[in-house]
Amino acid sequence: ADKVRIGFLVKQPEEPWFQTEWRFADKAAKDHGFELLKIATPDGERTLAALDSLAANGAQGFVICTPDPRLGPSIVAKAKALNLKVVTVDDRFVGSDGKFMEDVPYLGMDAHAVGQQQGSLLIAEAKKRGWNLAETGAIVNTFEELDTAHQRTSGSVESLLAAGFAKENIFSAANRTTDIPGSFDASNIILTQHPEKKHWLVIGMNDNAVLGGIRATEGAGFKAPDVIGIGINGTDVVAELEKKEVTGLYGSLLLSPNVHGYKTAMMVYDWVSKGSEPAKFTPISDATLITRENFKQKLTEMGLM
Amino acid sequence: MGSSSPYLEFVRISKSFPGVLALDDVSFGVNSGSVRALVGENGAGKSTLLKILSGVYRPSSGVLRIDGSERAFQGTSESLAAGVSVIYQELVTVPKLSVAENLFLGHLPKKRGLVDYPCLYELARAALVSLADDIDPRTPLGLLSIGQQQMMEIAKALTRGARILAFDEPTSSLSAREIERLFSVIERLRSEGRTILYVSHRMEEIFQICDSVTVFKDGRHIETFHSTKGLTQDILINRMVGRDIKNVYNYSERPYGDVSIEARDITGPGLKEPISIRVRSGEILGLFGLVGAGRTELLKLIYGATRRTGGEILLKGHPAKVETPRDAIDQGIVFCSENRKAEGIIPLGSVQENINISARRHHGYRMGFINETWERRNAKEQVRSLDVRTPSLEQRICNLSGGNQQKVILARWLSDQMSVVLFDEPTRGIDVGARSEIYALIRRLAERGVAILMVSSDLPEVLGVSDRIAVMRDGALSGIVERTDTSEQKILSMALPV
Amino acid sequence: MAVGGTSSFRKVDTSVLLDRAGMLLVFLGLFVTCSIFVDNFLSWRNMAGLSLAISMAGMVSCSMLLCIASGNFDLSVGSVIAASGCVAAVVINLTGSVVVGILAGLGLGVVVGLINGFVFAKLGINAFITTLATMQMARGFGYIVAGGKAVGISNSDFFVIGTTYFLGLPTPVWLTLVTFAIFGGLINYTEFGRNILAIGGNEEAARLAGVPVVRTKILIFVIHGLMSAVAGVVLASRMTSGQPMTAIGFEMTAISACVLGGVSLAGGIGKISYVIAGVLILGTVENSMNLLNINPFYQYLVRGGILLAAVIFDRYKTRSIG
Amino acid sequence: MAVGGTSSFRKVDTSVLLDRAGMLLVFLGLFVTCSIFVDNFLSWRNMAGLSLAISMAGMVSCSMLLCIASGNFDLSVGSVIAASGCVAAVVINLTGSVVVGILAGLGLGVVVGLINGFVFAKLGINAFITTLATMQMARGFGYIVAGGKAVGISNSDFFVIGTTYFLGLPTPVWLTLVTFAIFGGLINYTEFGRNILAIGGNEEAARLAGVPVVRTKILIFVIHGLMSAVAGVVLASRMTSGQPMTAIGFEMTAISACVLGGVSLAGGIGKISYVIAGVLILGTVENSMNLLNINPFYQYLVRGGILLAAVIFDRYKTRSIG
Ligand SMILES: Nc1ncnc2c1ncn2[C@@H]1O[C@H](COP(=O)(O)OP(=O)(O)OP(=O)(O)O)[C@@H](O)[C@H]1O
Ligand SMILES: Nc1ncnc2c1ncn2[C@@H]1O[C@H](COP(=O)(O)OP(=O)(O)OP(=O)(O)O)[C@@H](O)[C@H]1O
Ligand SMILES: O[C@@H]1[C@@H](O)[C@@H](O)CO[C@H]1O
Ligand SMILES: [Mg+2]
Ligand SMILES: [Mg+2]
Repeated sequence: ADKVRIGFLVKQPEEPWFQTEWRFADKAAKDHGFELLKIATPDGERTLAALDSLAANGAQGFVICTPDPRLGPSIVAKAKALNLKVVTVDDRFVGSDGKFMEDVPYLGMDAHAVGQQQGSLLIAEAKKRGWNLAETGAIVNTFEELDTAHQRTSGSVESLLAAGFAKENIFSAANRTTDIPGSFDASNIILTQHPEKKHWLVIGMNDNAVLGGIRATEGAGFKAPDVIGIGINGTDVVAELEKKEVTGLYGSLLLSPNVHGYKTAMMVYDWVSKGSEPAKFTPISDATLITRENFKQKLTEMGLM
Repeated sequence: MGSSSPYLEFVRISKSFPGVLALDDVSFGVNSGSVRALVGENGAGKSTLLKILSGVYRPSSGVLRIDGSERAFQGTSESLAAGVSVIYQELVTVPKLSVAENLFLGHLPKKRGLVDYPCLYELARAALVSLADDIDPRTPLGLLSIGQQQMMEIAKALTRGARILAFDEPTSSLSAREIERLFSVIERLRSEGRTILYVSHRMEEIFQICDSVTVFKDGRHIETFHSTKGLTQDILINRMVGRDIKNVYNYSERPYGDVSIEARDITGPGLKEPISIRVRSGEILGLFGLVGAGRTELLKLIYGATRRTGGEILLKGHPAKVETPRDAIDQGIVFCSENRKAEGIIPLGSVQENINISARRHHGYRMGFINETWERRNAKEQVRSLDVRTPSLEQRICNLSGGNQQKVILARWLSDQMSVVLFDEPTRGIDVGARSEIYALIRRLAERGVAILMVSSDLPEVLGVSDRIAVMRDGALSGIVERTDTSEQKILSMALPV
Repeated sequence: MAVGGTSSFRKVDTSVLLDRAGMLLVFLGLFVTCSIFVDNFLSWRNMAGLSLAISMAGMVSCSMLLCIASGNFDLSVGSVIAASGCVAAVVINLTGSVVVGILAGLGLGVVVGLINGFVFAKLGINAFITTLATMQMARGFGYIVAGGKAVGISNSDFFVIGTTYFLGLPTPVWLTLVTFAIFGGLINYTEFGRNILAIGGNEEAARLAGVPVVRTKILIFVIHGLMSAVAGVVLASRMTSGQPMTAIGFEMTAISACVLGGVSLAGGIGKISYVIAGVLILGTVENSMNLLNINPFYQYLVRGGILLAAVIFDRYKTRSIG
Repeated sequence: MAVGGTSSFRKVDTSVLLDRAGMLLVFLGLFVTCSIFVDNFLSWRNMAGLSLAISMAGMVSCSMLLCIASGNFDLSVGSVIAASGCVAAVVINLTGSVVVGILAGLGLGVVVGLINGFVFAKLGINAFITTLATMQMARGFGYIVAGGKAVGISNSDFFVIGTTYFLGLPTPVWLTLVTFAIFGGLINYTEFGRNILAIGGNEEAARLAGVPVVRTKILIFVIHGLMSAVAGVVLASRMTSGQPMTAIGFEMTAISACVLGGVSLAGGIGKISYVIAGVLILGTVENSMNLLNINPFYQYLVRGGILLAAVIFDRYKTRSIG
């Protein structure tokens, strides 16, 4: 029980993203000889409960990807009461004034910026293929219930508009669920409404949201050359990119959950063991695009395959 | 088959439930081609014995022998397959399925693996022909009146072609004509050499169709009379109850007051024409009719349990708002249903709860809180005065015997102060001893000025208790007669279809 | 129970007819309204899309009907859909054989159904807790088998089930139509079906009449497990991968479809037409809301409102018209 | 007066006692096991944490018990929790008054409860569909009020409810204990409580016995709406914000707690001790799995397994011991 214990709380352990974060945080723990307690905290209630059990278990600090940024103040207050150090990952805390809580150490990327990158890569690829943009539609798979999702998709749409893509060719499809069937059904309707379009761009908050859209275009008879989809995460498209036939999924923005997981775990560990306070903000550089050509190499490089 | 080896034999059967020894070392046998009556007070163990026969319960000890070989049924499907059919005391039907499907439930006729509906309806019609030819096999069973459902249950048991048939109070909601039809069927079954057990609280029936009688008391076999020769109702009752009961009805003249309740031109489902009826305070008005005549519906319409499509209710000459049962109760009208299983008991509730549920509002509680002291006292008093056999006031009512459940429901309505009582077959399932107590109770209510409207299918009961008798036929009132100038024949002729 | 007045025979007749048609009539109204007011609604493409969107709910609701008609329900369906898809995917990748993969997926469904049926019918544990437990377990099993993420399927022969068309309609839609037919027949024309209704209507009566209650109940859950697995395999084929995260909360969709159509949760009622109506109404509402591009937050309001309106209308149509 | 069995008096007594204790006994076993095998489980800190973790489920399950005891259930609770928290947050921010905010939040709960009660009891629409509809509508309303994302609360006076301690225990835990006491009393000592059980046991008999069925049912749903709103307001205070996405699926937690504890979905049974046992078991399982640092995928398996084990044990303990 002399070992340092720290927690790693994630909002949705079912997502491969968080599994990877955990995996690499575990690696950090092994490398440096501390103990990692992993807890799923899908909502605010369970987040606060998890803090109690962390404290009960003798942890001294934790990393968290909060189910909701607005939980920030209560998480910070509770952590203070329980004498736990906090580092946030992926989603930054927001205070009651609506501003980021900048004094809580944060590591992550900017959701809006990732979205913008998705949009500009899509438009670049479309131009490369020489599509007539007037005959091109963009399906935006939205899930407005989730703020991060909203930021990504709206970033993406912004890029399209900035690149001169016409507003009336952008169609948002409200996903009912965050799995592939959810984006499939919603995308299908856009395709039905706009049979006149010859080409399609598929936008979504993550790989699954884009994959459902790709499946829908296939169902509607579009061939791969007429569809461009770029996912976000990278980890969920491996099987798709391995398919023998080329599909509408052009690629995905590979983020670096490995880095997120390892680094944040180390930040907390160093903080509690050596007293070295981490930086308030550790930005993670832009995502890299993986495609059929380079995905194996990139993923292996990052230790994700 | 020699008379030395009975076709059906119970050997040292015992059965205990938590806190209750329902059967205690019971042994007797019944020959084929005969009808054996089982009699005893409420809670004596008759139904339990039949349920052991059909495999619903397993005996705690003892065995069952059929045709010389020991049988231990693990469930009703086994007993049915072995040729045992039981008509249970409480209706067990599937209201949403058709009459035909209910009749052949568990053995529907099939053709190439699929249900053969034309054949099913044909068979159903044939099964009903001798008992209730007025029932259309295609109607959903839930639309039938209780009596009709009872006839359907009897027909259902016959479809199995069983060697052993047991009837648990089949006539408790049947009227004279239906009983006659049932008896001729039983007669036929006997002559075909089947073995029949017959449970009833109506003594006259026993002498009419049974060859021999077995008497139970407190779960024990008291005595078997192998022939009804020389046996009288008085002897039998004495063996059952342990004392003599004279003058079951004990009718005496009473003075009436003014009209207490008047139903004027009532119309509604189940009635073919508007009905008007008045009961004076202190008067007992009997309501007779054949099964399905609409008596239950009339009572429910008066009580506000069924929405009236026309007519009005007057209390002491003034129009009264009786739209719901709660309205009725608040104005001193209570209604005791004939269908205790579906409309009477709260099955998981205790005896005490079932007694107090209605009356507590007028006695028991303060500011919404239950007055436990009053509730216990009232329950105790009622249980004592009606002689309810229960191990405790906390016992769930569904664990009581049928007759004892009926007493609890009666107790519920006797707990409150009322000016009008609507009784639908109040003595259904109640033993002879207790019945005379209940008649006395009804009499006392009348003496206190309560107006009583009592439906009964038991003609002697109607004649024995009522001051006047109303007769219904096919959804209409066919007449009201004074007690003094009528007879069984006259009433029956008013009830029979014209 | 209908309270039949006798004075007005014709009236009664109409209302009985209306009552029989039940929610199908409501669906018809909804359909006509949408055809008029929603652009593209009636297009062939949208009809094909709509039918594909409801195909899974259609399949699973049929067997859910059996559960509900017997007076119970099964919460494990969503998890079984996901887990069977994952199992099929993993096994196809391992063995290279589509057939073996499909059988493995269906096998999982049957096993979960057997567990549900056994624990519920034989051990007498209530169906809610039993299937809540297997719902958790099947979900966990799916994640574990899939290693936590979607399992892409290497053998594209498998995609025939989900992505091909036949006579202009997607294959899954045909499968759903066949399911409707089979279950319609099952309930109305087999003893098994009638026994289910008897058990739901009055279990005690069924038992006393010698209906094999335990066996029937186990069979119900096995069939339901199997159908959920069929749906899961078809879904995996449509999505070209096994997804451990999919179909969360799908039990509610299936139960809602049945109940909305008019199947009583108390048991004893089992009309396939009810289920069809329920599935169609739910699907049409979702489809039209998206066609109309309604703001997702307001979609919640509309969805709830239409649900209520439909049942209230159904409840009162006989009164106002008849 | 009794037809007393005498042969096996003692035996019967033990099993009756075991039967009464029901799931509380199972909880006790679980608790002892966890105390022995799970590090830190028994620490004061963990106990306080555990009790806080189950406080919301505890509150809402009490009123859910009323619904279930009357033979129904309410699916809208999760949405009402979320929406009432959002409403309270928005109103506090608008008016600056904590009291007005709280009243507004509770008001929302009462309104949803009234709608549920009215549609269900008065219009006769089944409770499943009714509350499924209001579940959607309340969720949508929450999103709309909150503008799609969590609403931070500016007035920190509000946080007193959720974040303070009293005699070493968090205030929400005290509120939950009070709720248990009140509902225990309500069911056992008031006419209203008895009427609920009567309706659940046999509605027709209750109606004929003069129980005001419609009024009682409406009241049940109003109380349940109110309690859900109380839980929502307390949660918002604990979270220092109103969260429109929170408590999705919470209806299942509340229903499971009741059913696991031994409340029959068929109605007619309502013991507060059952609910307490159910809530405690669910909470303890979650807590211990976290303390043991179990992989979340295996958590699904464990959760399902323990659920099953608990009910099966409960079912058979009387047989094997008594
Ligand atoms: N399931 C049960 N649980 C507990 N006690 C029971 C149960 N069934 C019957 N008993 C008890 O067993 C005894 C015998 O009941 P039974 O129903 O056999 O009486 P009965 O002779 O048929 O009476 P009745 O004439 O009233 O129908 C009664 O005391 C009854 O309370
Ligand atoms: N709600 C209803 N809808 C249609 N028919 C009904 C309804 N209620 C009763 N009936 C019919 O009305 C007739 C009268 O039934 P009721 O129960 O009043 O008869 P009863 O004289 O009390 O006879 P029983 O002794 O059989 O109970 C029955 O044939 C029954 O089928
Ligand atoms: O839900 C997303 C997840 O898919 C990953 O992209 C990381 O950020 C989270 O917010
Ligand atoms: Mg009996
Ligand atoms: Mg009657």
